[in-house]
Amino acid sequence: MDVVPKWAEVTLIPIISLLLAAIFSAIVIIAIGEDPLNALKIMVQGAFGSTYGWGYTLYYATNFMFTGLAFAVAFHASLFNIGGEGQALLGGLGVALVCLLVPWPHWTIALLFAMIGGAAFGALWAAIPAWLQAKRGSHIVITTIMFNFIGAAVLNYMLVNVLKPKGSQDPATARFAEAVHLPTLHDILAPFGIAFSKSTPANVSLFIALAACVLVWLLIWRTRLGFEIRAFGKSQSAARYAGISGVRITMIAMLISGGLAGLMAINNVMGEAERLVLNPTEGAGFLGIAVALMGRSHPFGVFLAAILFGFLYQGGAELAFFTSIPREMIIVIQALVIMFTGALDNMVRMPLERIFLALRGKEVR
Amino acid sequence: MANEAPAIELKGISKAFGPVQANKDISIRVMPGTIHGIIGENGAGKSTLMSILYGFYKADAGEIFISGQKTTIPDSQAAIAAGIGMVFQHFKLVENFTVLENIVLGAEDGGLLRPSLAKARKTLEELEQEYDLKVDPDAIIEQIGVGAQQRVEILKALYRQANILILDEPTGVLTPAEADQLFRILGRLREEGKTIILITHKLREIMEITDTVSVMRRGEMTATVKTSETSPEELAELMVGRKVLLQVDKTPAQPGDVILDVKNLRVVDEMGVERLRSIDLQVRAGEILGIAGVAGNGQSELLEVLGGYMDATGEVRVNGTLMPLTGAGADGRSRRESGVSHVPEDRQREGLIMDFAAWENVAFGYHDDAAYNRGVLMDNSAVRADTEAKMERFDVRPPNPALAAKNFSGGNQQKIVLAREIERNPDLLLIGQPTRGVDIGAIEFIHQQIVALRDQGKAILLVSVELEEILSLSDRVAVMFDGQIMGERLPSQTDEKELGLLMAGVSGEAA
Amino acid sequence: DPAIIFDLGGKFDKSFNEAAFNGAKRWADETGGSFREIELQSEAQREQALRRFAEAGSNPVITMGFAMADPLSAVAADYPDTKFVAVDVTWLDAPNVRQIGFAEHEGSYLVGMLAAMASKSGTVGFIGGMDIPLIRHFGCGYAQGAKAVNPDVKIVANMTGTTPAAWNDPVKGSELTKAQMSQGADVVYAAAGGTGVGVLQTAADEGILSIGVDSNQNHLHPGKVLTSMLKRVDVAVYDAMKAGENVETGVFTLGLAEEGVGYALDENNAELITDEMKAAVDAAREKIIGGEIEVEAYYTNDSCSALDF
Amino acid sequence: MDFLTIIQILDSTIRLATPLLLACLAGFFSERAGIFDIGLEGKMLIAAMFSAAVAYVTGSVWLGLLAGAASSVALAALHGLASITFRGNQLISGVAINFLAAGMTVVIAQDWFQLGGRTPSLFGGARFEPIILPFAEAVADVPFLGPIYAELLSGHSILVYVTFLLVPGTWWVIYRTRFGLRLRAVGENPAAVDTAGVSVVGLRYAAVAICGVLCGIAGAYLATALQAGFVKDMTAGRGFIALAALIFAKWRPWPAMWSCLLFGLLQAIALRYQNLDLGVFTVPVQAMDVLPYVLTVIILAGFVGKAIPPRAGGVPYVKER
Ligand SMILES: Nc1ncnc2c1ncn2[C@@H]1O[C@H](COP(=O)(O)OP(=O)(O)OP(=O)(O)O)[C@@H](O)[C@H]1O
Ligand SMILES: Nc1ncnc2c1ncn2[C@@H]1O[C@H](COP(=O)(O)OP(=O)(O)OP(=O)(O)O)[C@@H](O)[C@H]1O
Ligand SMILES: [Mg+2]
Ligand SMILES: [Mg+2]
Repeated sequence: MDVVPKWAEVTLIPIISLLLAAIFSAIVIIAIGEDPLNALKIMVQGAFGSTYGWGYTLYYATNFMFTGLAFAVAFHASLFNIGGEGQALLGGLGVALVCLLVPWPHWTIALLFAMIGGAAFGALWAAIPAWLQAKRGSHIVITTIMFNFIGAAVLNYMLVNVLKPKGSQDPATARFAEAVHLPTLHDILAPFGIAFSKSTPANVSLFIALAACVLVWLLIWRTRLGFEIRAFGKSQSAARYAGISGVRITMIAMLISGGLAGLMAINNVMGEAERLVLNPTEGAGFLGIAVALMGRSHPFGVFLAAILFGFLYQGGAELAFFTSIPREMIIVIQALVIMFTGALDNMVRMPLERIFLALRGKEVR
Repeated sequence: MANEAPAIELKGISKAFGPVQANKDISIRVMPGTIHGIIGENGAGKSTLMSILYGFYKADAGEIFISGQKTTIPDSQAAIAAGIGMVFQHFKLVENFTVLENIVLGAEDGGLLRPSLAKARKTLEELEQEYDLKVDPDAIIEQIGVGAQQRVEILKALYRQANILILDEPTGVLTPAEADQLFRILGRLREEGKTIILITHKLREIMEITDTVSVMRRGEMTATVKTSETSPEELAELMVGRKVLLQVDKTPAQPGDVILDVKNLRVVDEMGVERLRSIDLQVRAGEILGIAGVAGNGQSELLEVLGGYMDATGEVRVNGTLMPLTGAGADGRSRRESGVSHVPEDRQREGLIMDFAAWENVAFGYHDDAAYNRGVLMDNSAVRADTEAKMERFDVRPPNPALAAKNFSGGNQQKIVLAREIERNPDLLLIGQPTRGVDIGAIEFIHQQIVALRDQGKAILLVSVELEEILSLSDRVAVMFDGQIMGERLPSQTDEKELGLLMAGVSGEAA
Repeated sequence: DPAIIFDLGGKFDKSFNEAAFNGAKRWADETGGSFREIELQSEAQREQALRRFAEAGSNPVITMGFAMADPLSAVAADYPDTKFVAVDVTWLDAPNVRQIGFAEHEGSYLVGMLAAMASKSGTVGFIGGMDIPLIRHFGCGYAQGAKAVNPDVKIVANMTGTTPAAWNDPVKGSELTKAQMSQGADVVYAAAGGTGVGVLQTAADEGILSIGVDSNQNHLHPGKVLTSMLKRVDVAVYDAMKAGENVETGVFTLGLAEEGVGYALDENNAELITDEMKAAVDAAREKIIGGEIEVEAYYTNDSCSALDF
Repeated sequence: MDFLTIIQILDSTIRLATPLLLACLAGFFSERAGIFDIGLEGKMLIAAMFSAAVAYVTGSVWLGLLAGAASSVALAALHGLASITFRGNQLISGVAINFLAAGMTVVIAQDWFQLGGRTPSLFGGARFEPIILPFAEAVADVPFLGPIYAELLSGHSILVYVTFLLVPGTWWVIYRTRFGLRLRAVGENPAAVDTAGVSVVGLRYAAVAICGVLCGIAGAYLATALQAGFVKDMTAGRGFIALAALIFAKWRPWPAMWSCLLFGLLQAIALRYQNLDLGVFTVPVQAMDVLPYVLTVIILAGFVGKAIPPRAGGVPYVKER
């Protein structure tokens, strides 16, 4: 039925869309008196030109994979979970508590329990809005927005009044013990003779994020539960007919979603900062919405979109090192990328459809 | 009369939806003051052609003449201005608006609503009088029956002073009484000199009311004939391209044990209204119990309760086992495990997930089945293979398991649901409106399948608003009215008239 | 060349990053030298920026804000030949880091005194940004100063919020100001970044006095800003840049004695500060420097005896 | 809590509720026409920047208001282009617009004023001044009603009065005019509007434009009436709260006003009673800070049933593919 062949759908359209975003970004950069080509060079070089760049790109991408997957899972059940930010914050609290309260002998065990802690706290923060939605019909968009605010306050309270080491001026927990420090890509790749930059935060969480992509893909497209989640998301009336419980699906989908968002904390809290600071998520929860929507809620799409945003973050940081383009310019570029690839994609698709139709001729039904 | 210009003349209309050529070089002439029928298989392009005439779609090529004048119809506004009104197959009403608001929408006088509504109310009264089209102007659309909704659509067209009225499958959702009333109205409109185009799958209606009839097949106009010079058999053959049995061919039933036993079943909805009042019925193995009735008299609730997803009180036994009617175990899945299959009345809302591929829809509801699973994962290739087999047995077209349900025509969608439910080899099959909106070729096939299932010794509960269907398929007929069973008849000992009276709530003794 | 890393608020935060930027610019203007700079956007960039500049040969590398302490502790040892200057950090054990802390509580003490003396109602206000220890530290010194002048003074203290949005919500700043006014406050001290813009504006509109923070904000509403609590980050940065690669390392706390903190007196507020007020504050200043008055720091016990948070 | 405190809290409520209400009504028009808009925040923000910038440069707050509204309408048009013309994902478009505004406001303001993305402070005619209602001073001393009139009702900027008049205005337009009927219809079933001979695209663009204008006023109110200039990110999440209020109000104008007032009230109370001392223990500041959000969740769970959005909301109107 589709006019545009699949290969064009997944390559041509995104590429043209990105090109358009780049052109408009260039216009803005020219308008503030800078050189867009140079900027692009710096960004690509900075993000992909060295293992150092890759390290940062992949670090950010890891965050976005978790939050993107989190949003995508709930979205398949047609639940609009805007609460990824708050769930990831709480996940950070969970991970920090696990890392601080127990003297772990080795990072592997610590990571396992940190994952459980982060996911559990994230899931908990999703559970209340989920329950309210399932049982009381309270709109999940509002409740999750509210829970983002509440989560930030909880974290603030915990850091300022409970977890901050006495006398420290920094509203952050103490540094985690050496034993729970996660191996970085440098550590992991060195045995294979691959020299990866030592000073980047990309760490073993990347592989957990990739595994999460595969697992979510399996869950959504290959398991009965995923089938039910999608069925419920596409048609609640049909789900009722088939005996798929809406309460159950709503709860499960949101718990998985919150759990994934909470899992992000192993990357930023345990892997990078190695302590819990205020606002550790820095909007990754919100960006996860864009990542998931751009990735069409498919784990592979989420993966690609996460890499793209990782590139924008790291490339943008490089831009800040080497040019005097204001840092808000990066936000503008992100906005344009989201706009063109996510919302204005039909602007590219429609003319392409016409071209492909003309190329193909008509078949009669 | 003879050299009068046709009310409508279409010349060489073509229309493609992407790769699908829905209409191909179609020409047609309709004389004023006549009723012109259009028949054709599901997906033949009937609705598309009419939507072009109404300016809803734009044709790729072709010309339109209205009363001899070449007219371009870029949008519905232009169609309305040219005196065309259309009642779509799927009504285009705003569900939570009142009847009056729906009627004035787009035809208001002036910027303020009140004067428009007041004027419309008056005009509406006159129209109601004139054409006997009764509707409460202040009723909310979603709270009135489909029959009334259709009257609203007709009133909408008449309010816009349409001279040409297009009706796309208007009787698909109507009871015989409602259909008769519709035809009386259409007859009156014809007398007034209005031109009517009627799309339908029911040859009886074509024969009954049209003056001329066109047949469409796969986007082309294959024939246009005078109704008086043709026969249902000929039309059916023109349409499907082969001979079609218009009568259901079945042997007498051989009822066995009681499979479904319902006692004192009651349903009260959230508003406190009693939807089912003390229903008692039994269905035996190897028989078809037909439930006739005007839509909205409790049939849907009955199916939902038996299907497991509406709370009720009373007793329901399947194969002697008591079924829970509320709480745990009262859901579709448990019911299926007890040997009950259910073809729901509304295939698009309940029976199918329109965005799912055909193969996913075949698994839908049975996705727990061991045959569809391998360990924790679903065995998609097994489902696909099964779907291919089912599609072939049920002649689903196109036989492509990867196609989304929404891309199949109504008849083929229905076949997918039937294939899924029948092939489960259930003890009891609940089946609602099996042939709504389905073309005759498909109806023939579906009916054969239902009878074959009965002959295998299954119990079948059939709910339909098509009396003809009920009478030809059922071994016993029960009539529902206002949540109660008004009476039971044997098809051989009753007729449409008697059943019609029961459906109207006139009790058995009086009838 | 030196390099400077601005904290997440950005170099134009109207607060201490901006002060740092001004110091750096002054150095550049005076010496014709140039410096590299970056405004952080995310936590992960802290370490990145440090390494980036260190590897590029920048020396010294100046960082802003307490949050740089942690990454510095990890990075500084890797670049023993690079000097780092950490503003608002005083607790690291790193030989190549110049750590500069400010005795904000001492400066706040002085403006607290001025507030209490200028207040006719006997009630003064404090509006903080995000609720973090640093801001409580400001508030604590302020309360002590006010109480030193008038033991019965009522201090109304509010925080704008618990998320980073608290630094950029002038509307909430305005409402808090009005709320404090209704509780009697006629002088408010804003330590709230962009939110303070709203505080100063509303105080000016409503005819009460306000106190600015970090840099001299007296000029924003001449005659209506009582004073500003100065935190001479600009001087610290200027000095560090001037010293260049030879900047002295170690821990330096800049208090009243070092003129690292203070209160602003200029033509914009000359009429608001009477001679008696000035005399009293200057006397207190001497006593603090002399150790006769000890201003309690919030950090000592994570609590403040003069003010509840 | 004495009477005067109550008056003051209510006064604060009105000021805090006004931008919420404007944004909420903006969302109302858009969503009632079937276009979901999570970009209210971004539109407010850009309007705040342009209104302050232009007001500063021209010295006229009215020109500022105009510029703010125009910039907001421009973003609304972009949203319309994405979601109406190109049938894109309305949520993504909204997210993008929020990002775009957050970035562009600072980039432009920095380019123009070099104040780090702030605009210079406004004064005099570049700001909306409070309006003192007639006799406010004279009746101020009348017990009870005096303060209500003089303190609570009088002394707001003209935009506040306009905003509250917009509520009955919106109600009237939506329920009493042809435009309103069509607007509601297009949000419920665009096909019905289309087949009735009315342009779906035209109606939706009109709705989105109205949304832009109202967000523009909201932004201008923040920057030129409540404040005297633009500070980056100064909307501080108000667009999202407005959205919550809209859902809370179930997409109806009067309840929208009440829910915005409720949010305003909760904020006003939380601002005034930080560190609530209950004798036994002191409620921490964080708890008071989130009070409005917690209460929202409780109210939502306890008292408001299921909110049914406009049925065609969020779905692009496609009649053929
Ligand atoms: N909006 C649409 N977009 C794309 N394709 C369409 C659309 N509507 C119809 N089609 C295609 O055009 C063909 C003709 O459809 P049409 O609705 O005219 O058939 P029909 O004769 O009315 O069928 P039915 O009897 O089921 O009502 C279909 O097979 C379908 O594939
Ligand atoms: N938007 C669409 N895109 C693709 N195909 C469509 C679309 N709308 C309709 N069709 C196809 O057009 C054909 C006819 O559809 P139509 O809307 O007339 O109803 P139908 O499927 O026949 O339903 P009913 O059971 O009510 O008769 C079907 O093949 C349907 O799948
Ligand atoms: Mg049709
Ligand atoms: Mg059909």
